[in-house]
Amino acid sequence: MPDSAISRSDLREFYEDVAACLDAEALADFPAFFTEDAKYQVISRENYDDGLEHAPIFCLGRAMIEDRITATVEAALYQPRSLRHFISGVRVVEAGADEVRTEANFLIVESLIEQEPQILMVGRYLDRVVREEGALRFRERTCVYDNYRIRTTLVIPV
Amino acid sequence: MPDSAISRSDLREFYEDVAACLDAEALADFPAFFTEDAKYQVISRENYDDGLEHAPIFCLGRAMIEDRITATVEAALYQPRSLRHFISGVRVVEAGADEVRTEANFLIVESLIEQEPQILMVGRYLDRVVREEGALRFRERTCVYDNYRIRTTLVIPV
Amino acid sequence: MPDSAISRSDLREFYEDVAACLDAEALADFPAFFTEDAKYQVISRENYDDGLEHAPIFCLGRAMIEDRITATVEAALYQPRSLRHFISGVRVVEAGADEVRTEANFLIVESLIEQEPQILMVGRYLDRVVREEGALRFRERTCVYDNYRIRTTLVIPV
Amino acid sequence: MTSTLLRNSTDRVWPAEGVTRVPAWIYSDPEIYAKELKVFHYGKTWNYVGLDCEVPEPNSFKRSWVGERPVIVTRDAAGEIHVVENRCAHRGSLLCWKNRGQAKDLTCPYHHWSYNLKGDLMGLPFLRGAQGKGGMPRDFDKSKNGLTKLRTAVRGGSIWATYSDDVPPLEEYLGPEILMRLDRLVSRRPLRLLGYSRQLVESNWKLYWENSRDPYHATLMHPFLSTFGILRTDGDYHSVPLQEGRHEYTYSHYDPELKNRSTEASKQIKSIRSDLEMKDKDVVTSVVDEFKDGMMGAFQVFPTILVQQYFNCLVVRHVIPKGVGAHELSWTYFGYEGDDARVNELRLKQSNLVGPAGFVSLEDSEVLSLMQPVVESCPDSVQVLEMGGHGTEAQATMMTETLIRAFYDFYRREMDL
Amino acid sequence: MTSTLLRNSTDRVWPAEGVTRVPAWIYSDPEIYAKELKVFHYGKTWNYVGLDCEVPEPNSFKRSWVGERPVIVTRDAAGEIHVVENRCAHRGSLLCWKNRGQAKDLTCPYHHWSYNLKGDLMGLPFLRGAQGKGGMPRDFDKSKNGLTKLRTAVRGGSIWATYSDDVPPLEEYLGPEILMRLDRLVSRRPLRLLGYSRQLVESNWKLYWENSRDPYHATLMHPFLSTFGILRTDGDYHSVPLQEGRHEYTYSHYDPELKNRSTEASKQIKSIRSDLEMKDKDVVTSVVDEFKDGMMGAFQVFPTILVQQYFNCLVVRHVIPKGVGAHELSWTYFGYEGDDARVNELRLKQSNLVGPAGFVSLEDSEVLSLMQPVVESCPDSVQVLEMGGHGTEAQATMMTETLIRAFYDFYRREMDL
Amino acid sequence: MTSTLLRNSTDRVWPAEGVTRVPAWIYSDPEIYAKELKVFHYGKTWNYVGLDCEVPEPNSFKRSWVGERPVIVTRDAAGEIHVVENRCAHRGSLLCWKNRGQAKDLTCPYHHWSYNLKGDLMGLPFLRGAQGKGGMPRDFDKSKNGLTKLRTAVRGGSIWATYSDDVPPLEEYLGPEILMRLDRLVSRRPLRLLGYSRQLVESNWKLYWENSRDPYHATLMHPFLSTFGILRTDGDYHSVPLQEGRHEYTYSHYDPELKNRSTEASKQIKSIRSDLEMKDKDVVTSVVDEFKDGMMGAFQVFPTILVQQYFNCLVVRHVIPKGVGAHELSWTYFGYEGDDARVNELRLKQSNLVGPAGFVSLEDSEVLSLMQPVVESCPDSVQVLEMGGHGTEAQATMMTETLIRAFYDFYRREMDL
Ligand code: FES
Ligand code: FES
Ligand code: FES
Ligand SMILES: [Fe+3]
Ligand SMILES: [Fe+3]
Ligand SMILES: [Fe+3]
Repeated sequence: MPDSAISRSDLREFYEDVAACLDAEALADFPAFFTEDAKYQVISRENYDDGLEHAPIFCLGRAMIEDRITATVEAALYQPRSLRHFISGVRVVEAGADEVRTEANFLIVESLIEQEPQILMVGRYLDRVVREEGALRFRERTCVYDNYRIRTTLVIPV
Repeated sequence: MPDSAISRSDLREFYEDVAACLDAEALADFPAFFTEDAKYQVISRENYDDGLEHAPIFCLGRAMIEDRITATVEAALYQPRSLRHFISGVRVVEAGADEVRTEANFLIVESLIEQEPQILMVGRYLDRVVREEGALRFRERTCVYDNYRIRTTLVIPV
Repeated sequence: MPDSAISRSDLREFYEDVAACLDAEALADFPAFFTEDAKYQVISRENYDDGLEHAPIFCLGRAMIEDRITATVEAALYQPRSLRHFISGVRVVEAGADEVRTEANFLIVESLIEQEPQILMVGRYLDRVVREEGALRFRERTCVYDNYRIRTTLVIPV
Repeated sequence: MTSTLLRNSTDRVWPAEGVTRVPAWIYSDPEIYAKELKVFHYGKTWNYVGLDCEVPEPNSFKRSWVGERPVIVTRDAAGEIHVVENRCAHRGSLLCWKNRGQAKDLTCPYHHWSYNLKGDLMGLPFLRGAQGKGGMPRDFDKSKNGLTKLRTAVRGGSIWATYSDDVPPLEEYLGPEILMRLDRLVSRRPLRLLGYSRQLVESNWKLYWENSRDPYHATLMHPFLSTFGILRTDGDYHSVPLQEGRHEYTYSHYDPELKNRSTEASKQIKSIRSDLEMKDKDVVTSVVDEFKDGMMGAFQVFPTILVQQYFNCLVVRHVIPKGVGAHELSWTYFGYEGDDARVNELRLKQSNLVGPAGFVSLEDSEVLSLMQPVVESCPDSVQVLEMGGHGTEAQATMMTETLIRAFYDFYRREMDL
Repeated sequence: MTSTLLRNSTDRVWPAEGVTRVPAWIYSDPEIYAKELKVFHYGKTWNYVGLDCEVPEPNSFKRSWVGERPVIVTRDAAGEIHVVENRCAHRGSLLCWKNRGQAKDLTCPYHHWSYNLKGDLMGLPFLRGAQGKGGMPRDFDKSKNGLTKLRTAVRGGSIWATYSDDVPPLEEYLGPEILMRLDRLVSRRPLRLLGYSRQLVESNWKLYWENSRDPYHATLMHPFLSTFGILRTDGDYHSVPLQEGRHEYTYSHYDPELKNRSTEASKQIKSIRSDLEMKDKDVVTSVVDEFKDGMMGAFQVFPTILVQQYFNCLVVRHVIPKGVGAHELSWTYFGYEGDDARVNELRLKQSNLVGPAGFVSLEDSEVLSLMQPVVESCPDSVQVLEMGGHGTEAQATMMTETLIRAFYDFYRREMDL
Repeated sequence: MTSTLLRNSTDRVWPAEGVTRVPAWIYSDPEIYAKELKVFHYGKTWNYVGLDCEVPEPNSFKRSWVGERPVIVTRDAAGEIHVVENRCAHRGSLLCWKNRGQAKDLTCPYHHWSYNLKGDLMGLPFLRGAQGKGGMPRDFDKSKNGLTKLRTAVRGGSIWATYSDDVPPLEEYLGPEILMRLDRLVSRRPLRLLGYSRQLVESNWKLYWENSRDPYHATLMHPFLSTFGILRTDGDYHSVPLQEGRHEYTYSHYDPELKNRSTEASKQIKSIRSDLEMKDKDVVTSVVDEFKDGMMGAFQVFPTILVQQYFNCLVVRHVIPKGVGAHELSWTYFGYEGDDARVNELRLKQSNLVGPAGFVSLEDSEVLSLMQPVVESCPDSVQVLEMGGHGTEAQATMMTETLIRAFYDFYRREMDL
């Protein structure tokens, strides 16, 4: 295939690298995974299935993603936590001319002081990925979480 | 390798596609992943290790798989749920002339209304996979779940 | 790449094979995944981040790994359990001349008699992998678990 | 949950209407639950604990439960069956950690006290100490330090236990109607174990107990039954309470033509769809009428089991309370020694009908687990039981709640409510 | 948790200082919690249950809660709003399993009893039995077996319910100040639903109730507010208790210059950083002053909601108790019919401010969930409420706890503590 | 669990046999548990809270627990140690969110009240308000609004705290025998922290407390001990209760020849296997006898710790109750400043012996977590404690339960049972 093409294993590695960035709380590196006009949102399945637009995390453009990182790192207070992403089923649902529509399952396990580890979030990534300056980037990343409620707080992006 | 051969990454993608079908509750597409004479069962480790044949889901032949889908879709009542499969460790344990014996771990996380997400099932796939009409299919899929009990109900196949 | 080189997918399969060995409780086969001078430890993130050396499982050299297996198999008493590893994000963080430094996330789900399945451990592998006698082996495997406490007991290596 | 904590015994007044009403607090009040265990499971009842095919050879054992208490069912070297608490007489450690297996004796993991399969203490390490130090006092009497033994009874392939010396013998406790139905399934031929399905249902155990006495819901909530002609509300059906409501049985005759008949009653069931077919008919038809009586039925033995037969699928549902708000359903599927391959296959295939994933049972745990939070949040609400009238007599219909009324008639007497 | 079990009513003595002190046992004692539900949520209060845009067309429904009890909000064919318990009148099954949807009637999954959207029992299978067998008794009165109906009131786009016949009409219960603020947001134009965020906070519901009456913490614990100039302790601010503490409101006027001004007060806030900027100003500035009054504010209607506005982000926080040690925060975001694309985008973008991941709200659930184990382990410890003096009067500052004192003044009277 | 709820104080009668019997309800009754915390952990006892090497420099802190209450251990700028509740004096927020660290003061996340490391309130935002509005009343006395300070004592490297003014000084509370053993490990040289292992054991804390006073189980349940010659029932061993059962110690002299000797007693232990060898002997032999006394031993200081030494592995087990049915085992491993690399390596290697994955300790949590459901389901069952007779005196053997009898002798007096 042409080296511009995006293989399933390229995508898996891309997804894993993004997750590793978040697990390491290297938040400053997160916006670089997105195109400048990217949409990034974390939305409940309840809203998504019902066509409701509200999302607890809603970013139009990389600038808003950068703003959220700034707010989280510089102007937020939260207890120490460890998050681990587990990603399964990365696959291409539609390969377009300049972008591929991809999906995967995510599971985020959270560990807090004095608590047993627990599932923070579980759901699907519904994404549009492009190759830009030789690297893969999200033109859109929609994280649809299945869990009915968010336990306590959502601080780190999904 | 001959293009008839089945690589580990072919298998991983096959497993992920099957899981995606179930997570999407696209149950009508499920039987097509099996050969006509396929055996499909979901059995507790307690029974499996003890050589007991009973399995909560027990299908001999694709017809019985189709029957279960019909019963589930047309004649069953259950609360709305979201299931996500997480699959790890897909591997070939024995490559035969016309089929490969494969294994993998599965984790199914269930999200229900008003509940925190929880582990519905965890265990191993013990499968026999063949290439038929250019596609991979299960000649046998035995889902051995570790969990001592099934919480509430098992509706969607594993 | 030279066939001595270690690819990301080689590593993923290696990680999955090691996990499969543990899930099958084929403990006798475990030491062979390590070099003779290997260090193997399971340490809490609390200690690791704080530069504290104590680790609940601490093995210097393959001999100590073999000793732990002997002790576990021949001289330990514990209730029957099923463990399943889920591994995500296997990746190379540094490729050296004779070894690669690699990382991955692990999730271990435990099933016990009369209990619902639960998360036993979640965390990161921080490893140094070499190719020896044609096979991949750990020169060092440090399992850093995030969970604040170990629930009940840690019997099987991580 | 907490809303019941404020209650005191004076709040616990049964509605004036009597057995046609059930107050929701009986499903969530921890004191009521504790009293039920004391009066029922640990009181004057016979508790089902297993089948003899689960301990097939001499020197074998299996774990079971009586109420919340763990017990061990053993078959000793002489082939005799015993039931003892799974609790060491020394310091109370759980004695047996395996579900099932072979063993000549039971040795405790904590200090290695060992018991024979009858539950007698046979030995303990350092009974007399060593080098003249330690050990048990001279007057320590091994015969007084055995496991707690339950009174045990065996009927055909079924095993029963009780803490009570006063409860009448098993046969009398079961009575002729239950005996006849029990014998039909477990006493004529040696049993063969097919396996287990274990299910955790997060509802009070009585919600399941009612549900399995409730023919009214069967064809409505389990559309599969009518859709595929297994059972229909207008079919021949009998609902029979026994011993003032303690036990009960129901039965019908399988009618292969049922599916194609349309009647006044069938029209009332929205959920019937006549256009659907199973491709593999083995699951939904009587292929081998092994009992030569065309009967399909179920019966309840208070307070532990519902025994049910669909065609060749034979299964015991063991209801094990796990706190006021949950119970385990332990399904034991069995056949007979010498079953031919075809009958065995039918049993396995037809097991798709009942169990945690059963075509005609999965709705039960869905409904009941969603019902528990409702009864907990509304402890003063009442259930209405008037289908089939206000009485507790046997009725020849599915359109009745007589079996549930009869149960609460019995329940109120025993619980003094 | 267990440490509260030993307590009996005589231990429950409020500290002598009165409303300037709060004893920690009110946050962990299950009997206090049960009494709160009885006196407040199931007593003489109006409970918020939803917005009319959640049931937009005739024949639609949504689920909600009053205290711990599940209810259904319906809009019938005639467009009228009703609130009924989500509990079948027959045997108590959860009636409606979906969050929201369209339906002409409500049919119970268990035995298919069906109700109209007013909650009246319309029919039930086999009412008269079949073939002369079964069915309900002749004297069974459908009109007496409907769903439990709650007294309902609608104000603008907001829907309210109560179990009490004695509580005054909604308008009177809310009072003029709340009515004015409520109408400003929900009564002038038809509402449009933007969506939900649901959050589980593992703390007693009152810790959240105080928190949202606590301007003192706002700029200190939420550094974002001052850092990006949305709100500052030295800004214009009003804290107003209503009806002897039952309800309250707070408000300030947005001041675009605030960020750049340094004052005596701002110097006291360590967490202010003036060097930070948002790249997308839409989130932190008033772009469209849709109410033409430059006001930003919030108000509480006891015992269920806090309504808050940040710029164009309009949201109702519904506090739903889930046991003594937890509550759900159900956030409903809304706009108006005919919002243009720009305003809609602003609402969605500004939703980043408040919610489970909100820049100015995420700290609340962090602090409160860590606080609950502390109050449980120290039931006899006391909170000190002296900021802004000892009184319960309205004050024109954020540096006060007057709203919390006013609440406990009210709470003690109602709870008789 | 619920089965204990029915109990009232009159049911709580200790068996007539006295200390040779223990009733199971003490392990599951929430009121007994609440009373234990009140009488023991919050009463007249000294609670271990940590080691000074955990707060090595001035201006450092670590979190700990006294009973269920969170506390902070601090070392102030002057190097002095303090213990205060981890609960803000203002509204009760958890003050310190980190396990360990450096800090000049403690600032609460909620409203930024700040305290020095002694626990004195140093400042709070807007104490005097701003622009003449808000702030605390003039009469607000900072000196009366500090953190709750616990009475603190330091012995060698160990740190202790109590809520009691009446409990005698630490040295007196510990007594000469414990002091001698404690000093041997923590007072001769400055300590160095090796790290923690934290373990959650789902059993009542007393099951662990007994277990660590129970030499009888050691060689039986931990086959590793005898198999690799570390400890054997026929070895030299001393079991010594102190202060009418409050504390205790045990010790033995390590005997390198033990492994190869066969005796009357060793023959009684089924689990001994003489054919096994460790390839790395460092873990199972005394390489460096750093105390020059060949002693290996353990001692218990009621109600919080067991201190144990295996060769060069030095560890404090801190037992932290977490509700009636669970406890945390917090293991703190330490060495000494200036340990050479070899000794440090030995400590790390030998840590494989004890901890959540310890060769000679992992069985304890397995057995106890399986035991808790048993004692909960059988609250009226009794434990039998007759090994080594009926007395509570010191004995020179492992084959005795004298230490446990002595403990319950003490327990009954303190708990008035
Ligand atoms: S508890 Fe069973 S032998 Fe001691
Ligand atoms: S419970 Fe609703 S119809 Fe029976
Ligand atoms: S609670 Fe700590 S400062 Fe207010
Ligand atoms: Fe049913
Ligand atoms: Fe806040
Ligand atoms: Fe031990």
